[in-house]
Amino acid sequence: MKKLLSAIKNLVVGLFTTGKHLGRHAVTVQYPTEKWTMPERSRGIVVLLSDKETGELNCTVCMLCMRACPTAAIDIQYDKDEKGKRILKDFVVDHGLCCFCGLCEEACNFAALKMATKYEFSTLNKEDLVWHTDKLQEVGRDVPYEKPERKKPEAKAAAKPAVKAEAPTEPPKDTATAETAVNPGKPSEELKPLTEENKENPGEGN
Amino acid sequence: MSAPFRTEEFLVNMGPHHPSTHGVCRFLLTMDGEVVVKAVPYIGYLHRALERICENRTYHQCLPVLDRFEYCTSMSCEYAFCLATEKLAGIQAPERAEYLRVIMLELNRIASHLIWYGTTSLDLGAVTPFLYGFREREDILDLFEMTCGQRLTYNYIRIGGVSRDIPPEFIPKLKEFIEKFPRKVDDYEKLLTENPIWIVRNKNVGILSKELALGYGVSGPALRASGVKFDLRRDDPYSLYDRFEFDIPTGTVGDCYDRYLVRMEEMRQSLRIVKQALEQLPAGDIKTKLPPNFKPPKGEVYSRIENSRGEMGIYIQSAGDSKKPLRVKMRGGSYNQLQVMPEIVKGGKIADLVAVMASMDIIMPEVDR
Amino acid sequence: MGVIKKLPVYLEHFPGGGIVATSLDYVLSQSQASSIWYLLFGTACCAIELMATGASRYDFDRFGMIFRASPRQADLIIAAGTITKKMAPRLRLLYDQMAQPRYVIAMGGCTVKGGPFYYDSYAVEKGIDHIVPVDVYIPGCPPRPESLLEGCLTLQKKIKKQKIGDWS
Amino acid sequence: MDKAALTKYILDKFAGKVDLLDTGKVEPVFRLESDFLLEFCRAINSDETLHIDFLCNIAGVDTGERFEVVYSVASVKNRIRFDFKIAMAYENAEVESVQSVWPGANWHEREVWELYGINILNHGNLTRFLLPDNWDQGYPMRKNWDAPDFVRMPES
Amino acid sequence: MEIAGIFKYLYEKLASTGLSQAWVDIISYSVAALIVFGFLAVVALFLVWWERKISAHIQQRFGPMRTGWHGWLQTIVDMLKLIQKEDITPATADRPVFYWAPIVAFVAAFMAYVTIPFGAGLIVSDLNIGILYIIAITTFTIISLLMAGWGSNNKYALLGGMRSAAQVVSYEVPMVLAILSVVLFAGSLSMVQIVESQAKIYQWYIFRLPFGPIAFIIYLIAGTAESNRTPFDLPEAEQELVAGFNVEYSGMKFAMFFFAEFVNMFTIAAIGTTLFLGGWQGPWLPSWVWFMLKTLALVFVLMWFRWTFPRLRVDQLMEFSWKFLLPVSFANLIIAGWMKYSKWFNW
Repeated sequence: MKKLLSAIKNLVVGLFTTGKHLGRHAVTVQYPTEKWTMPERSRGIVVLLSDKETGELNCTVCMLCMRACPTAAIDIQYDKDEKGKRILKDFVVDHGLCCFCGLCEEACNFAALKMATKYEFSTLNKEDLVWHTDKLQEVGRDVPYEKPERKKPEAKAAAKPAVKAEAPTEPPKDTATAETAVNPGKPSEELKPLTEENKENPGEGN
Repeated sequence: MSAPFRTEEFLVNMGPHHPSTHGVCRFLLTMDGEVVVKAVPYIGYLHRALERICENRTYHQCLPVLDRFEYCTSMSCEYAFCLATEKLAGIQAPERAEYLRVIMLELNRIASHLIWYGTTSLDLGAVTPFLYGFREREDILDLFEMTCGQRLTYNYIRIGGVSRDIPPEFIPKLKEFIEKFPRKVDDYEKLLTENPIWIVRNKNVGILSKELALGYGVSGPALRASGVKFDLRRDDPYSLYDRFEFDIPTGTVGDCYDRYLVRMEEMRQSLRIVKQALEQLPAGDIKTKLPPNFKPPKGEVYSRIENSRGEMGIYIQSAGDSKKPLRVKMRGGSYNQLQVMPEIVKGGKIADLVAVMASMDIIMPEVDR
Repeated sequence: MGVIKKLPVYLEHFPGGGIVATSLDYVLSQSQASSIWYLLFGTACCAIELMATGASRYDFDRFGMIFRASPRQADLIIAAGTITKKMAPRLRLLYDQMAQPRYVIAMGGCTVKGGPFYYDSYAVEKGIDHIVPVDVYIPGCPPRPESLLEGCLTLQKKIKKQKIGDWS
Repeated sequence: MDKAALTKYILDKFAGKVDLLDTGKVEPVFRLESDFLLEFCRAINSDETLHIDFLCNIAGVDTGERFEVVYSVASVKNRIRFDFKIAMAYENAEVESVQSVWPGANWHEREVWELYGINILNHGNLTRFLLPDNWDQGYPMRKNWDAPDFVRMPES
Repeated sequence: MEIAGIFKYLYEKLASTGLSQAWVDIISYSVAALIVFGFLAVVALFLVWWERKISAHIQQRFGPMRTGWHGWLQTIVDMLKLIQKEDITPATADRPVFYWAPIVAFVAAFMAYVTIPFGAGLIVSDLNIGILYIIAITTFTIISLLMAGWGSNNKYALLGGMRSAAQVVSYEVPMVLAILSVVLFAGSLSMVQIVESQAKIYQWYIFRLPFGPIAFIIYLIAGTAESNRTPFDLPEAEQELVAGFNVEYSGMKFAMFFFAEFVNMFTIAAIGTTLFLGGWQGPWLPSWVWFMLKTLALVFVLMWFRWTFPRLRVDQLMEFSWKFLLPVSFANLIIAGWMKYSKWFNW
């Protein structure tokens, strides 16, 4: 009999606990109308930062971010001008590969690349997720960032040997990567997306 | 006299897509009416070849891959890998980094237990605890997002320390969480612990004996529920766990109800550890400098830590001359617990299979890697 | 269902039929958009974010989206998580079992193009659009619950623009 | 029982058959012949001072010139942990199954067989379980393995 | 009451037009049926929306918000969407059984409302065996569940169908005994007499200690099991049997099952009000408002159960009914009989 009474008591206590929440106001953030204020370190979409006044990119094509990326989502093409200085031709981030880990942001010591706190980029077709320089720059236009204090002479010197120490051991690979960078391991036939019309006979998977 | 009543067993395929199989695990059940005669688990639906990927990544690039090894407690996967590499290379993380790691690990254990609490009650029919559990988990995820920027795959712990220091508004928010959380756990307990339906559904269901558990390599809350007082944080202390005092809850019979009680108590103990770690948090830098092309010396190490689902072990073998590991083998707690499932589910009902699967807290990334 | 598809054709013959047809289009596509029932299909880390979106803070139910366990009653698959080669035929099987006006959201990098498992993995499908026709792609690994909700809003916009006649 | 005492105890218990490797950074790593494996496992499991009752992990390794199967074991009772491995050449690599000592080894060995092709003697249930059922492209974890759609990450 | 008056006026008007008596009955009763069906359709749509809102607010979130103010259009939109869905019949299904199952469920759900008094005089036909008819009809839903389980030729559906048949049968007996103890005091089976015997508030059967509250609790538990709701919602247990008997149903057929479930819940609550809470009795407000208030209160309790309790296993469910609920309801009936004999309540 005692067990029965305690059973009923606990059932009622359970009911009371849920009933208690009936009166409390909801914790829901109604997404489209009220948006959650994102903490500033939140890793959203990779964007290229540009200088406020001059508006041109901070990127000095040092290729550190491309080397740091665990999924090779960043793909940089550049060509050399007469003084051997690299000029950025195209900076591609493929969001189908990127794993939003932020290693590129840590590798870049010129504050050229940042994970912005933006996240609203769903698209209807796959190609929109491969972002090129202009889209990256335009999305990153209003992203606040603090420029690392450039101690001009010795920072340059420090950066130079580091890069130079980098360069001698790496140049054969670098040039090698330049070619392969064009199509980093793209499989031979591009997987054709199944659109509405050929839904009946789905292309045979690889 | 008519022929004896002949029942014929039939096969039911609790397929890879099933609400209660926590991701993608398939059971082929031989059923006699409601009673499960034989359960054969089929796995491999989430096998993403993580070990092969890690063999072609440098040690720093392995971390995001390890995050996805066990996504409910990514912090402990990163920490296991970094602990193994630090043992290999003989690096010691600074004091403050070690404290931050302990705080993050224990918060992540509470978040993982909250996922378990939600899915267990969902699998046994009570929907509301799922929502309450996830409401508290959102507060923990805010803390994580404040420090490392992601909600689930943090990539926060680095080899030799931690990637970033905690922002100024982290500590007040954490204090507020520490003060609020015990009351919430009491709320959860009121909802389920003495609920007669919950007791009837969980008591003496899926009993895992001590020998069977040790034989099959089951570890963590499932092993402690069977009465073995074995917790890696106490018996093979890594990091700073010998500086905090917390007790290890153990069960007696080893049935679903004991596993439930052990995990609920563990949530409180983890909170105690976080509180003590927060008080003793020293100042200091958060990362030891590593050479740019970090190459650990030749050797092999198997480091294991106490994850929310049992012992998580990372075995690394490095060839000494390359900056990529020669072999990374990951061992999750759920791997052995799924192996022992057919033994303890035999003879029970299909509803018991669901109850045992939920109480063992098996999730598939650890099993399939 | 067949009858409804031919309705606009019949209505054209009546004098005011055109207006009725377009307003009918509006009502039907509006109702289709604001009550999508999604299939409980989650494989990897995105499944945890899918559960978090269903929980109290982000609440799928506000959009009228409840989770259905059986593919017959669902009209949206949110492919949340890595689709491995062993799981691909299952995904195709589930997609075929769904009733006709059905949609697919590819959530997370793994379903767009293989995500972190594109290189060096022998067991992961590189994106799911050669298995099932995908309507909305959501980047992120895993995408925040807000970006999942934003993806659902994009899907709703796409459904609202649909006419009755053009589902296949 | 710390590392040195453990090493000394095991070395003089299994005099000639077990030799210590220097690659173990934290816990001792031993090397033994494949035919001595089952006897060694039964001995350490029944030995009172060791009482190894917990098999943590069995890892197959392809070191480029040979196969290795690494066993990580531990004792719950008296907090001992160490590894031991068996090295074997590429051709007809095979290993005894230790299921009789620790039933938990079943799936670990099955995985080693499926991904590396190291044959496990009298295992009982050597069937495919991680890779798709219609998988016919060999043993994917070997270093020399390749497949048409297997894309390696570009060396950057 | 005024609506009953219209019904009578329509009846005389028809009779005066000289049609044969049979035709007059058919037309008037079909009009009454249409009125009840329309009213219940609206009530069911409201209940679906109400359940989603209550479950949301219990879980501290907002239910449907975007279709109309606070989502009141949501159920209508759901129905509109379900109409557009493709209607799949599995190839291996047992075609006629599969086709008729939802229709049987739909019809069975509405047949119980013949003798339920919505207000003073607001009753389709006051049979003198009212409650007996209702009990007979409510067991009709088992047939639809079995047909659905067998028809869709799917192991999960079959398991779900078998479970629901066993569950409803075994909870039918305690429910009937609880109702019997009330009928014992009311002295008649007709629903209107039962309600009239509870004229004053202290005469409500729920307050007639000691057998009243026990009978009410037994009735409520058996009622939850009857309408397959938690903690007895075994047939469509998402976690175990994917979607129970309605695994194979999509589109309009599924909508019928979904609709029938909510109408069943409303029936259970309506009978509970009539038997234990004094039907439409109540001061000041018009009678049908009282009826609706009490029924919605009972429906709220049923919903509250759903969002709090976990689910029972099948054998525990059977054991609870046969080994616990049945003896208690027998004892309760004996107490009621003794009290009736000893004229405990002779007012």
